[in-house]
Amino acid sequence: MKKIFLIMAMILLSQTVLFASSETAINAYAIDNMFLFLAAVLVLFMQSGFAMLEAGLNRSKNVVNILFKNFMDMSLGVILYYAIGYSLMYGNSYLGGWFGFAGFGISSVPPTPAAGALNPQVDWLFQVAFAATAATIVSGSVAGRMQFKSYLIYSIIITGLVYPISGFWKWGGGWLDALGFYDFAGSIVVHSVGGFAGLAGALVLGPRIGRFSRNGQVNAIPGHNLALAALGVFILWIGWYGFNPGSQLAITGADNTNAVMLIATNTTLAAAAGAVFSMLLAWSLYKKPDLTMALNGALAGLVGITANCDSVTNNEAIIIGLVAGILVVLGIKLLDNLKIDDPVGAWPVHGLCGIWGGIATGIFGPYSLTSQIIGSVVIPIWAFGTMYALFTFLKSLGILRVSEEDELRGLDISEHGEEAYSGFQIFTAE
Amino acid sequence: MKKIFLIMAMILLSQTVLFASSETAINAYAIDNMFLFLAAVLVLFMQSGFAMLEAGLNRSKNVVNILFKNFMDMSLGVILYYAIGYSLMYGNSYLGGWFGFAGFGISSVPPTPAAGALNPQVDWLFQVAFAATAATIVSGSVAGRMQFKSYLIYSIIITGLVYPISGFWKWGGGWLDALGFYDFAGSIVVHSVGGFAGLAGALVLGPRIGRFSRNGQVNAIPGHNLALAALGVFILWIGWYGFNPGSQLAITGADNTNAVMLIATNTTLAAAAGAVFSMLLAWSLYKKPDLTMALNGALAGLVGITANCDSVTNNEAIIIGLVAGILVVLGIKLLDNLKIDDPVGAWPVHGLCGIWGGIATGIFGPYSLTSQIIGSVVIPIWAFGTMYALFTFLKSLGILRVSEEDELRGLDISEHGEEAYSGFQIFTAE
Amino acid sequence: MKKIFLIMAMILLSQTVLFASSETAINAYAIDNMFLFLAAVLVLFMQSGFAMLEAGLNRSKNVVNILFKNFMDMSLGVILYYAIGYSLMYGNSYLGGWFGFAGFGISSVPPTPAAGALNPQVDWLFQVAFAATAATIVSGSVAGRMQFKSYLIYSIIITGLVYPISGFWKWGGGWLDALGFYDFAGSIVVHSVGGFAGLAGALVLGPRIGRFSRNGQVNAIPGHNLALAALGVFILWIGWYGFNPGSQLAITGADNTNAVMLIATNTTLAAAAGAVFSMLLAWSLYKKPDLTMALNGALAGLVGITANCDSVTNNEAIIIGLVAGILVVLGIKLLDNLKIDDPVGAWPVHGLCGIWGGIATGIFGPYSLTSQIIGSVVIPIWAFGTMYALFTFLKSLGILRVSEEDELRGLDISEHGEEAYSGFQIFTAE
Amino acid sequence: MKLIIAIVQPQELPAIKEALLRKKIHKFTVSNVLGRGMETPIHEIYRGIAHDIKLLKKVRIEIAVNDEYVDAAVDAICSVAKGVDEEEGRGKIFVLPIEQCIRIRTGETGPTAIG
Amino acid sequence: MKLIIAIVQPQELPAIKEALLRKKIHKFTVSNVLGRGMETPIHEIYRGIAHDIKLLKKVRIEIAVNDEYVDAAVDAICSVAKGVDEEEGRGKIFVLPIEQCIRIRTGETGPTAIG
Amino acid sequence: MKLIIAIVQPQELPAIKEALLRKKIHKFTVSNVLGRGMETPIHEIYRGIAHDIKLLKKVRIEIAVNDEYVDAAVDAICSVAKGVDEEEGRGKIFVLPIEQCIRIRTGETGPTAIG
Ligand SMILES: Nc1ncnc2c1ncn2[C@@H]1O[C@H](COP(=O)(O)OP(=O)(O)O)[C@@H](O)[C@H]1O
Ligand SMILES: Nc1ncnc2c1ncn2[C@@H]1O[C@H](COP(=O)(O)OP(=O)(O)O)[C@@H](O)[C@H]1O
Ligand SMILES: Nc1ncnc2c1ncn2[C@@H]1O[C@H](COP(=O)(O)OP(=O)(O)O)[C@@H](O)[C@H]1O
Repeated sequence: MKKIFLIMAMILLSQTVLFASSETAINAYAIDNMFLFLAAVLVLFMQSGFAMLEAGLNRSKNVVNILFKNFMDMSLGVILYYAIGYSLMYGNSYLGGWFGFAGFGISSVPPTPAAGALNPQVDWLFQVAFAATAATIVSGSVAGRMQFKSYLIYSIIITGLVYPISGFWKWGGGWLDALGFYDFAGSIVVHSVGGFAGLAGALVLGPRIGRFSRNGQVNAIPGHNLALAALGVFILWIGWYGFNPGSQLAITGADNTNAVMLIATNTTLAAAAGAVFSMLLAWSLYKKPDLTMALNGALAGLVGITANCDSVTNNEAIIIGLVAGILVVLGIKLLDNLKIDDPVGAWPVHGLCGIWGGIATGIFGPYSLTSQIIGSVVIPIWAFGTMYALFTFLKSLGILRVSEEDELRGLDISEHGEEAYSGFQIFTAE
Repeated sequence: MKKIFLIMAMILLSQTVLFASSETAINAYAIDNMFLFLAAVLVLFMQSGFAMLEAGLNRSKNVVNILFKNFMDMSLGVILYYAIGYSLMYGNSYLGGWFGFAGFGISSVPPTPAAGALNPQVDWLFQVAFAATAATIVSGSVAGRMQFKSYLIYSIIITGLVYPISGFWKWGGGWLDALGFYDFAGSIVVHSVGGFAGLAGALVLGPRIGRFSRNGQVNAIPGHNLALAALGVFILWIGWYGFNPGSQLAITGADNTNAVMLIATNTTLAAAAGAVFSMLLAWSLYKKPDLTMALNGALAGLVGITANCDSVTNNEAIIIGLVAGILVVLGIKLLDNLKIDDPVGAWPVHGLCGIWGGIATGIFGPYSLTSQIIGSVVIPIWAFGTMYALFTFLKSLGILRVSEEDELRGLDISEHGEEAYSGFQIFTAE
Repeated sequence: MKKIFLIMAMILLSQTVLFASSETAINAYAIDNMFLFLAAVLVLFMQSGFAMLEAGLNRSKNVVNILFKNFMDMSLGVILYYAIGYSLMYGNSYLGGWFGFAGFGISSVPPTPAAGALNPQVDWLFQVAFAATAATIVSGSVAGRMQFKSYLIYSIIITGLVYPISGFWKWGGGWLDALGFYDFAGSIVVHSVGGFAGLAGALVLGPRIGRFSRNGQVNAIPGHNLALAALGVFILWIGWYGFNPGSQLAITGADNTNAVMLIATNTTLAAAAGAVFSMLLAWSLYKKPDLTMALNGALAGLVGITANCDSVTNNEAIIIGLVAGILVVLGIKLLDNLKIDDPVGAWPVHGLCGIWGGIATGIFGPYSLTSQIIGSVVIPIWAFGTMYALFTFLKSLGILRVSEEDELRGLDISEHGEEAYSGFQIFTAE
Repeated sequence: MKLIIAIVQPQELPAIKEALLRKKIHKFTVSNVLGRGMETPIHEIYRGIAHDIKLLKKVRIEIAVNDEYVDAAVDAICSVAKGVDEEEGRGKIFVLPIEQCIRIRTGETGPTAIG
Repeated sequence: MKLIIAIVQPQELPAIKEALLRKKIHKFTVSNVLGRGMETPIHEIYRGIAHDIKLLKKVRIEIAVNDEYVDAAVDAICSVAKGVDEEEGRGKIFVLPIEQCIRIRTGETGPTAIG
Repeated sequence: MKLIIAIVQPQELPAIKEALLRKKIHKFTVSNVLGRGMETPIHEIYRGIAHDIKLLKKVRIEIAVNDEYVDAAVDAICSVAKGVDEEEGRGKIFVLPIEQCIRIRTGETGPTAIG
């Protein structure tokens, strides 16, 4: 009797224990998925940051056009990445890790609840926010002169094909991953793709009218609203707390928790160092502290730390940000010297500092510098090459660039028949 | 001896187990309440989205007025919903489920900590954010011509009485709930209430001067700052990740976790589909891609998916968004044809697509189409009817609309003696 | 045999139990650190709120300058608070609790995972956001006339030295803490420090040209963009959900969960009451509802509730906000009467209502009124005194204020050679 | 040839444009100005400080016409811009002599270049 | 009747307004213009590119007066707008003949309509 | 002394400035105006409602010159502002007499004050 009682008690007890244990797993499942969900929301918020930054750094006559491009990068991006992109990026590996595929849409089968198990719905949400980021970086580089419909074609192709394919190479478990290349949150996989696609666009399109005089002089085309531009950078900085910490993909388990916190602080330190040192360099070069340089410097620091925020110390994060802040100032100068017109500095920020982030991972982190260099060269080449081809093709169709008259009048009127600041008196001449 | 030892050990052990189990419950309590708290913050953030959107879509001479109305919807809404609204909405049922009441203020007695148990303080916070949303939708419809003090009276009445009463019918467990009507996060309970209250306002007030010419011509009164308008929509989209996912009210437990993630993705897909398809329809109708239409399209998709985001598939979410995107373009046209002046399109977005959301829940979800139709008709009628009466009453007192001179000069100067853009040269004529 | 079996089973079982228990602790660790991380992100978001508010309330010719100052408060603040500030504020106590120190940088040693245990990385992140807040409050008070490089010196000193030292007195466990002074989230420790430092700046700098006529007349210098100003306040309100609830520093454990929810609701109620009652008072005094007063009123309510949001009831929160809303209107009047030019009202909002918050904690909360008064007097004196000395020193070096010509032309051109609204036609005269 | 400069209330511009068109005057140039005349100033309040805006928003219309059109133009403007009640601040019209007029596109000069 | 067009530095407008009022000249029209004269250009830098703003912000004041007021108006403007140091860019005054002046409100014409 | 008022297309301003400088005309004043002439209106759509913007953005250049410079100034403007194709909307130039000119800085008057 007593033994039976004891045994029954023990069975009951062990079930309670198991129950408690699985309840703990269920809690962990809730936490991790909530964490990724909130991170995705923060990354999606970056879209408004890009929109404000790029709008602010361009002329008022092109504001509707830029906002619209950003908005469509997000909207079309969602549709395309849902239909095909996600599957290409995280599908089964084919062709020796150069290509992935896993059907259309998103799985609706939730995993067994456990710490670190991610519901595919939220995983997609997080990933689509990254895809939209890569796409929208370009809108700044091609601002003020590209036809809207061509931009939509570009946007569809980058989120549906180009970004997912190179994304697969690393994050989908493709050949670059096998090679030991490391890119924690996407200095290379996301930012350099956007930055180099933008460079291709800027090159194929050519500069805006008046940006470079025939006599070789470089002219400024100042942004029309630096309050919006600053707001954009503040928002991007905030959104990066989803971008980098979220890329840990889980927060339960002490290692994950600690990693997320380190990542958040490293991200902050790199951004601040980028802002401060790009300000100082520009100040010493041009004798005045230039807000737009400091803003770009913060972004440069953020891009630089993205690949390695989980694998460097706080002091190294400051160094990485500092170098990025200097690189971005030099990169802007370089483009001017090469007579390439990148209105918002997308290449210096995302392209150049993206590569710096990839290589810094090899310098400061525990990763092979060789693999880092390979990845940091191959992916930019892929993005640049495919996009150069696409822009050239669109150009050959005659639908890439607007007419000179339309450009002078502004894309808002010529492409959309809608002005951003109706009623405001805006200098049409200077 | 040994048995006693064994039994004592087992008692100890079982207490540890219970302790572990209750610790798990305490964790779950923390998670769920934190989840709702963060969702409430996101929904409150929507207030700034509405403010920016509505300000941006109106003339610069009315910006202070609109911002002030939105700000007071939030501030007065908090006070009123605290004093009385919350109690009316979630009180004990009277009059056969047509009316609820539970005293004044918010309970400060926390529940027994457990998964899904909500502290009344955070429950109120989440709910008040919804009330403020319903209220602030109207400010766009009545923009540019309503007296500020009348608007405050309206705002007090909608958050203190009208919204809570119909809210009770469904979410407080009233008669519509008993009928089987389903509205997950408020396509009907929140958005259609705002949209139809706004329609009542637009009708009783009449159009702004110059909106419709005597010869029947429809004139555009373009928004003064589309950058702000776009920012507003980006923020609203982000805020919706509190609105819809938060309405699950809990995230622990695998079912809740999975539901939240599905909801977030469906919300995203519907918004994107709404944006893309309203752009395409407007493009084909008017030959130019119109940014404000695409922005409204995204909101339309968000409103449409609100009632059913937990009960449809990803593909259905896209369809719901797509239809909403088309409806909003047609709804704007319809109002123009009927010579109703709704400056920001609050009725097409929140009223019409709110109803679409309610009915789509019956079409795609597992809910009775009849109940859905009843609910989707009765609540809009309630909001429209009570508000039409209120606006008519205010009109009879002669305090509804500003004088013609004040309207031409702009409400900022006439009502507030304060201009939004001091120093900017603004075209006073076109 | 059986007994051995039983005992072994029990050992296994107990290990499972311990394991479950420690898994629960690990979950709690994840939750609490995630909570603080998200709170830190919300507080950092406040930086953009300050930037928009202060930019909006000043003339367009000083916008770049203000944005830049805010941006550097954040960037330099991060670097300085990393290098030295954090250690001064949360170090070991010296000199009888008047001074703390703990080396440079942040510890990278994570704690044993448990509920309430905080990773030092995230603790720093949360704290640095507060330091940047204190610093950036001042930028509004000194707007329109201070040299940029002097501002950077100020910014370095407040985040590196002044704020951490008085912060240590209370939050680092120094002498004010020992005295029983209570300041939950920083009405005194953060806001009054910023507000009184700003007052010192405004006094030493003197008013902007034209603010007070020689005949004693007070002139308005209206803000150039009230849409931005309103956006700023909306963002600040949202950010305060990190500031106050986050200061609980943990959310797991029913007491913490309940406290966070109460804090969030009290914060909301005080903000709303501040907005409504400052609007009403200004309306009755000046016959028109003034948006900027209502905006300041909400901030006043938020500042007032910051010290005591965890220790008062909902109704008391409304009273605290109401009083703050009245104080801010009177404080603005007072400064005008004293001919002190505080362009954004930083002292009435953060200084005066900060003190009100500190004292209200003694009136409504369970804390000694005497201790509250001591703390609420000593810390403002510290901030005012040190900063008055610093500004006077900078003045004696001749680098405090820009030349009259530069001020008239605007700091954007004279200090940065960059205009915020390139292309917009702005009235250079009125 | 005369240059007619009319300074009017902004809200009257649409009606004036129509009135001019009815008189077959199709070409003119408009700019935004601030005017100080007899009109009551706008009373504004910013953070508790009252201040009067005495330079009020006006619209300035420049119309170059041949001599025989002067009266028609002046009448057209006066008829609509004078308002119903005789409130102050309705504005002024100044007529200045033009010595020469050139159509940039063709180089045409004199009276035929004006329209 | 004469039309006085003065182009001055923006920051001097308040003083000029007062000086005019002291001379009993109460009515004028102001607009924002960009001027190019002898003044040193503003040197701006945007993202590392120096550019000079040579069209500087000025204010244009139009005052229609009867002949006997011309000197008073010109003196009033010159007295305050000339600045202390003889810096360049203080501006110009042009006096043009007006042939006719009409007060829109009343239809009044000629010298009595101007004030 | 003459006052040359030229109303031109905004995008031509840089070229006009250069052309004037080449003719040694260094001083002028520029403002933004809206013009209605023969040019095709801009067609805009806002939320499904088509509306034509008929008042198009133009730039107004005022140049006060001594009589012997009038032709040079007019030629300079015409040469660049007339555009390649003879499209409508290229603008007009009006020449008005100036009776007096004063340099505010020095009080100098007459022809020498103008430049
Ligand atoms: N003598 C003047 N010189 C220049 N502008 C004038 C003059 N008189 C009137 N104005 C312009 O006309 C506007 C209206 O003039 P006002 O005298 O108020 O009208 P009214 O004659 O109807 O009272 C003024 O705001 C100003 O811009
Ligand atoms: N001949 C002119 N025609 C038109 N505007 C002129 C002329 N001369 C001067 N101005 C205007 O006056 C402003 C100041 O002229 P400037 O010659 O620099 O002054 P100063 O004579 O004191 O050196 C110029 O920016 C321009 O707007
Ligand atoms: N008679 C006029 N009076 C005032 N402004 C005129 C006149 N004629 C032309 N303009 C200005 O010149 C601009 C161009 O004139 P338009 O007649 O279209 O040029 P074009 O002669 O080349 O066809 C107009 O938009 C208007 O601003």
